[in-house]
Amino acid sequence: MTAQPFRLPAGGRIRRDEPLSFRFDGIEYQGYRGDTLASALLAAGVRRTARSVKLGRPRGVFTAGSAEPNAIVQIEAPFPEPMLTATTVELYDGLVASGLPGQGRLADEPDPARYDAVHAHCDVLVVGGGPAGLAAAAAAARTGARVILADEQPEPGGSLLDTGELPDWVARTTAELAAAAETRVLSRTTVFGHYDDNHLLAVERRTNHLGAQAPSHLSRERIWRIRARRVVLATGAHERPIAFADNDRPGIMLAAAARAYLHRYAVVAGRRAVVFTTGDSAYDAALDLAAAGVDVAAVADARPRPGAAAERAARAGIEVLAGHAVIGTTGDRQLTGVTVRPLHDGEPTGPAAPIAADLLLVSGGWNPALHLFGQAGGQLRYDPGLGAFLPDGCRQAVRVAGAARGVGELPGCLADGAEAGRRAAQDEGFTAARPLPPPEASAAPEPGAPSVPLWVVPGQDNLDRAFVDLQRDVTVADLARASGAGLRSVEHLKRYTTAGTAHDQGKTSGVLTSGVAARLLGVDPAELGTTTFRPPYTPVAFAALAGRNRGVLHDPVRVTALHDRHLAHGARFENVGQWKRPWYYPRDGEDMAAAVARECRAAREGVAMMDAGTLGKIDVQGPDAGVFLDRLYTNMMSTLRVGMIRYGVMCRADGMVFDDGTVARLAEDRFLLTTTTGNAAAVLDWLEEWSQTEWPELRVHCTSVTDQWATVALVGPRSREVLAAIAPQLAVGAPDFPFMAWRDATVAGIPARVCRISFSGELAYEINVASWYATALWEALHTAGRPLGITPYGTETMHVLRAEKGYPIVGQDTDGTVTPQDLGMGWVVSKKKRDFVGKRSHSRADTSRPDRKQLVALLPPPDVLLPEGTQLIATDRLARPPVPMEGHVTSSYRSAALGRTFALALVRSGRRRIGERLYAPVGGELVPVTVADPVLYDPEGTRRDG
Amino acid sequence: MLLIPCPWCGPRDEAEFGYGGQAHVPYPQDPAALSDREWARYLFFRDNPKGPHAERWCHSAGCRRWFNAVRNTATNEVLAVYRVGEPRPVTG
Amino acid sequence: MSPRPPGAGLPEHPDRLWRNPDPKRRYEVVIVGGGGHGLATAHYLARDHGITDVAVLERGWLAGGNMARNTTIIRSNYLWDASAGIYEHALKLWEGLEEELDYPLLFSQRGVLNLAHSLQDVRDGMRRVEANRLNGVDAQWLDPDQVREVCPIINTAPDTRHPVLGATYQPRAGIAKHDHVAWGLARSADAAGIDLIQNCEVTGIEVRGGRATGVRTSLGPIAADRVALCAAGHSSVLAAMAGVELPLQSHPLQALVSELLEPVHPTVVMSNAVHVYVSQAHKGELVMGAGIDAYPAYTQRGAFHIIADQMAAALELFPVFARAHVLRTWGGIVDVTPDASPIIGRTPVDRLYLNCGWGTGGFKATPGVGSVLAHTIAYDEPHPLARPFHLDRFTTGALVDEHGAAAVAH
Amino acid sequence: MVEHVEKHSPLGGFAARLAAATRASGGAVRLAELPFLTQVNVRLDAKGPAADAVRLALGIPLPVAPNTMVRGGGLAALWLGPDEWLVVGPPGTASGLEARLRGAVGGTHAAVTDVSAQRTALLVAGPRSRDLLAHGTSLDLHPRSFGPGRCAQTLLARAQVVLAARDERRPGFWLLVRSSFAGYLAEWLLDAAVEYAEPPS
Repeated sequence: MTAQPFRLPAGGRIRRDEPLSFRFDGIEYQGYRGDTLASALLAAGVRRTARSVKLGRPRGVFTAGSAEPNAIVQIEAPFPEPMLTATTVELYDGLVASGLPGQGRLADEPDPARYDAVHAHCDVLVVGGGPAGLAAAAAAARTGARVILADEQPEPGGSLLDTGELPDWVARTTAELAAAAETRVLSRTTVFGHYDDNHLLAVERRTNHLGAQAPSHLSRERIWRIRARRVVLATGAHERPIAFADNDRPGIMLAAAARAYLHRYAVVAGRRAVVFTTGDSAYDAALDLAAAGVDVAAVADARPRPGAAAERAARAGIEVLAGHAVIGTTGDRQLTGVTVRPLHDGEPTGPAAPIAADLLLVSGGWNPALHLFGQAGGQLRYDPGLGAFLPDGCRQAVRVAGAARGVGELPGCLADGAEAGRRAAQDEGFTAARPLPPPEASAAPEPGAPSVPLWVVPGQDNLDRAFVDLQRDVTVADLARASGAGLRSVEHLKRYTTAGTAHDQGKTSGVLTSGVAARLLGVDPAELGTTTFRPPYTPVAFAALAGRNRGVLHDPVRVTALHDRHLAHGARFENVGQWKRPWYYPRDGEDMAAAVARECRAAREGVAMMDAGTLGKIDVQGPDAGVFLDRLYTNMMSTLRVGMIRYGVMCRADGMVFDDGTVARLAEDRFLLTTTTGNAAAVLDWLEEWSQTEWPELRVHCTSVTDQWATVALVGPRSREVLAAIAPQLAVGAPDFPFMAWRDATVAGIPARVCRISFSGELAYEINVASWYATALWEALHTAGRPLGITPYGTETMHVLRAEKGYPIVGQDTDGTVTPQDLGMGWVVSKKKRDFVGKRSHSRADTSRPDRKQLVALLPPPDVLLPEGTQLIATDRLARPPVPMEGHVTSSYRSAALGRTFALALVRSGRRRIGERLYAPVGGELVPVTVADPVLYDPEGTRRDG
Repeated sequence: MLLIPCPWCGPRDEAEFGYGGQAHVPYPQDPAALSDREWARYLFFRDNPKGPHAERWCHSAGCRRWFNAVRNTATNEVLAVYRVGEPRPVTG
Repeated sequence: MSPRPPGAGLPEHPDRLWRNPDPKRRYEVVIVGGGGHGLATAHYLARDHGITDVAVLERGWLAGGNMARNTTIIRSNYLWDASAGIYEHALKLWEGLEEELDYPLLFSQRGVLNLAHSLQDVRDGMRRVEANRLNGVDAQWLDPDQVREVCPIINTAPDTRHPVLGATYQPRAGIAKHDHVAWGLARSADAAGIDLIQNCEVTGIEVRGGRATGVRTSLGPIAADRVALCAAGHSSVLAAMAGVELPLQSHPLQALVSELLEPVHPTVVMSNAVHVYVSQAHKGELVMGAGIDAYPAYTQRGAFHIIADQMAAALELFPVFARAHVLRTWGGIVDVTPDASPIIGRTPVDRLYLNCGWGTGGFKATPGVGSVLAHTIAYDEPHPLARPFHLDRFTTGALVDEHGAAAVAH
Repeated sequence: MVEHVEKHSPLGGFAARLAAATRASGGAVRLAELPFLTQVNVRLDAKGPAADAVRLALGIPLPVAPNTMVRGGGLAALWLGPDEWLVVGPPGTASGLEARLRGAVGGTHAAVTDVSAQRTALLVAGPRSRDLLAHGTSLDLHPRSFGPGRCAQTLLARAQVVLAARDERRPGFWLLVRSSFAGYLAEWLLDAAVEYAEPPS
């Protein structure tokens, strides 16, 4: 059994029946369930937890909570985690940790733990489970309002557990909250962000305290996304250090922290203590420690007349040195002595006196914890009496209660919290039948003496060892140097010195920095202000924020109804937007080029089939549908006859191509549009936007039917035979079923809409069926086509086939800077229509330039495949940069049908340059290419009728 | 995460909405009659105030309705929502 | 035994940065906005043109805007000639800036990877690499194995949701310490006699006979022969004071840092497709940028879900980041133009000069902007590199469309 | 007409896993696909004569209160927007329902669109169903704000859904999701349900 020499034999909230073993800096220790790593280390007598970041000075535990600047540790096991505060790590069996000088270490393997998020809603969210927060939550809960109480500690109670006060009230109130039907108490939950419209983010540490015993099916940490109608911030206050020489040694800690170690963990942080204070609260710590057997050598109180609290201490036999300050300390690895000196009118007078001590408690006043309040948009005002910033107005429905708004006494905090909770619920229409009674009276509060802000102990030489920010090793001297450099703003001072930028984000140092800086600059702290509070309040793990949006859940994968078929055919997939589309279907031993060549041949020479189900489909209905489409497509749609289909292009108002697709007229007042795969949602939004916001007088309704219909493209000179075989009632001959017509038919026993559309130049049909029949259709086509060698093909073959015909792909051959005219599609731009969206832009000076980049084909040497993206230049020698560029390759393929490679490109004045030679820098060589008409295959269009 | 009051569905999380730019910028009656400069104003120039801003939103993951809102760009407070075609309300 | 503490080796700031003068009643040049661009313009007015009768007016604290809030990425691998021109000009200046300012800028040319996750990303990346090379910008295309060689912690497994199919790589790109840059420029300008006036808000711009003659400020009127606006997200409001309308929208752009971590990330990685931009700064913190919020706002804070989405994307790319912690998040306000390229040059008001619309590109352009705008002010004639960025392009349609062409921001 | 052709529902391949998750939770959550429901999208003027005609034809009104659902006669009419509803009926009744609706609206400006295969439906029920869904939706599902008869178009995780509260005392929801997103959503639900699995005893 390892010794715990600083553990008291009784008391505290630890579970002495659950001893735990852990290692720190390579040494084995023991503690108890209920300990933090810090309390267990203090119990074991470990004073030095780490060295400081810049100067390498030894440092020890300074606080008892999340404001800790010193005791930063690396968790080594059970799984590495960097930079946690020992003061918040709950002890568990098998914990292995080490003190950190500044940089944490990430695991080099993936984190196996689960993380998740949950949305929550409430009438009243209370942040902080101390006296004010507990009272607020209880008062609100009694009204029947939906209440959430979030508290960062393992159990509610807050400072009451630090001080040991009102234990019965804490237990009773906690039990009442636990029993309240509409109330949820979230312990181990830190509210770290307060965003607009009372959206607050909290992280709950659910299983970490169980160590290796944590159940793997539960999330380790959970992000609560809380939408609260009303918020009560009962976030308490942070005790403030004081700047004096060597104020950083292990053994120096905030007074309230020492009291917390005593009451929560039955740990005394030293044997012989000195207290240095500017207010009353530290006397309670001194008295409690003395009662626990610590030799409290003296209380140095900077105030000349400390008042009743001092008298109480004196009565208990503690020497009170009124009007004294600590001006220095001794001790190498840990504190061995404290030097005090009298002050008179704020100046040191008289001799310095050394006092032997291994513990120095410091209390420089209290800073309300207003981080969330500030994040919420709350304004702060400086209170010169408290030397602290207090909440002022806030535009959100937020109340601040208790110590967080400067209430110092416990009864005041309780009453303030209860009132805030009651009123928050009342504002939402909830009132209590039985209001919360005040807790049984503790000792009547004694008349306190006001605290006096003290930033820097005056009259010291060693200001380069008087620390303001312990974690960043920033001293008073550093701040003095910064102000001497000309810096006047607190932001500049902090950035110059890095004060407040460390792991603790200045929780203990922020106001002290402002106070010291104000003194240096000779201004009021109110004038200097504080830096902006930014989320998160305490650091939050990336993995917690990412939650379950990982792996297959990271971004939805959309699949068509034929996905299983593609898997069965051995498809390789391409991501297109959120869709998985078959890219190509390699057979045994085939590489991509071979598979694509085979698929292309099937489409050009026999029959092939493709899943075209990802194309967007929009059903547009209404008497004005034709007029509506006329305004959005560049060409005329209202003249389309029922039963027929037209290709169309849409432009944005800036005249650039936005999308293309087909429009089928189903009835006089009904059209079916297709969009590109990636733009389906955007096009529907586009239609709705114009319909709802610009032309509400047009009677038209748009409905997405993208997922309703499965679409299979049946392509190739023998496609008609396959279709005829499975659609015996359909007249499939060219005269009866012309190009760009559609027919309703029964195909393979399934109600279908068959469209004669071709994106390959071959005879082709697109067969649409309700998506739950997709598999049946696919199988029927496959079976019927098998004698003809029907071949499934993917997007790559589709791209080759269309490129051979010079058909552009929006998003590949266009990039948001290309007009229909640039694509050589002047024919799709109506000259007759008075207007369509984008038309006006086409006549702008730059948009109507004749030397714009235009879509052409390129013929490189027949066996050279130009990489897509290759730039083109006019000369056969590379000049010094910048080299003028003539255009770039947008698409590039090997063509089985052409027996050569080819490319599509956007080339300056391209159409006028057909036949010209350009050069393509490829891998250090200049490849000569010939500009050609983009339609390389079957320019006469003879093949589309089979 | 703002809470945006859809005129139809009530308050919903910002993630359900699409931002649609400044409100009350109608498509010109006759674009062909505009100079290039006037057309450019319609295409590209929008108010960018620090303060109340009348703007269009679409409840795209909800009822898919477009509506207008006056939002304070300095605080993100939504001061009013109103339907397309209605005039901008007076906000405090 | 104990490792060298991080930050111990970082250089100290000089003991003297700038005076805090009261403003004179008139100057030859008044620069509105004491951010990186305003300070750089002051520096280059003095250095290149000998113009030192200059005041930089800052309504808050120097470099307290986006200069204090960016992810410090520096690169010049932009697609279009105009963009590559000005950013490469900036990068060349960066390469000599530390020496020139005699200030430790922690400029670290650790390279930038722009990841491709789809076949179209690959095409766009190749296109940009080839264009960069012809424009004299160092650029390479890396396959996934080469990506891992540059940055071993990237998950390049082919079965991830957004697999890494390759990346463009600019070895000369990198990062610098933003405050040091601003203060180095400020110190230089101050040393040249230029007045840096803080807490001085411009409330009006004097225009007489179509010509800018000065500004009204919270510290009184200040006359000037020439007025230059370098106010980023607040440019709309300022330009309107002179009757100049700008096609700008101001949006929050969020960023965050982790705690200090042992070095794991040797370069800069940007993934436009999933909105992740990450580097590891000198002290060891991971610095990450997210996408911009969709709607305009001046809140200097973005929405939380953007951060959450960014973390999910980051962990897909960098699984080892799982238990790193977000220490601090913040938002800048970026002024974005319709084509995501800046506006630089003269305005319809004589002797009023404009520099805005840098969107997410402002920091990396800092010295380039300074030199180009100083030239424009000095000669009352746009610098050749600034010409394509004239306000008139929105009328002619000659946009420099960096987002339309799927180039990457930040 | 097409009875002999086999239909495949978007989540047919998930049936066993959904059932297993239900079992593992000990009934805390119940997950199942409700395939092939008839769904017809209706757009019309809620104040016009077509609305009355539809009420007569269906036997239930198209609800005018946003985000509510009316049930009756084996049908459910869900409010999707001020002029948009989804009428849901039993499998195999699409052509009849579409014809009835078309007949009812007659020549008025209205749109009737069969979207039965556009989305599939999931049942999410059980005492923890609200908690399960709260992992992914920002809607307040508390009975005070989303009680029986409420419905909403919203986001669940990263998918758009139509969510409807079953009009029964026990908590339960219908979830309509686009067919192409159904696999993603099923994976998401299954993963969310891991939390509610009873630990092996």
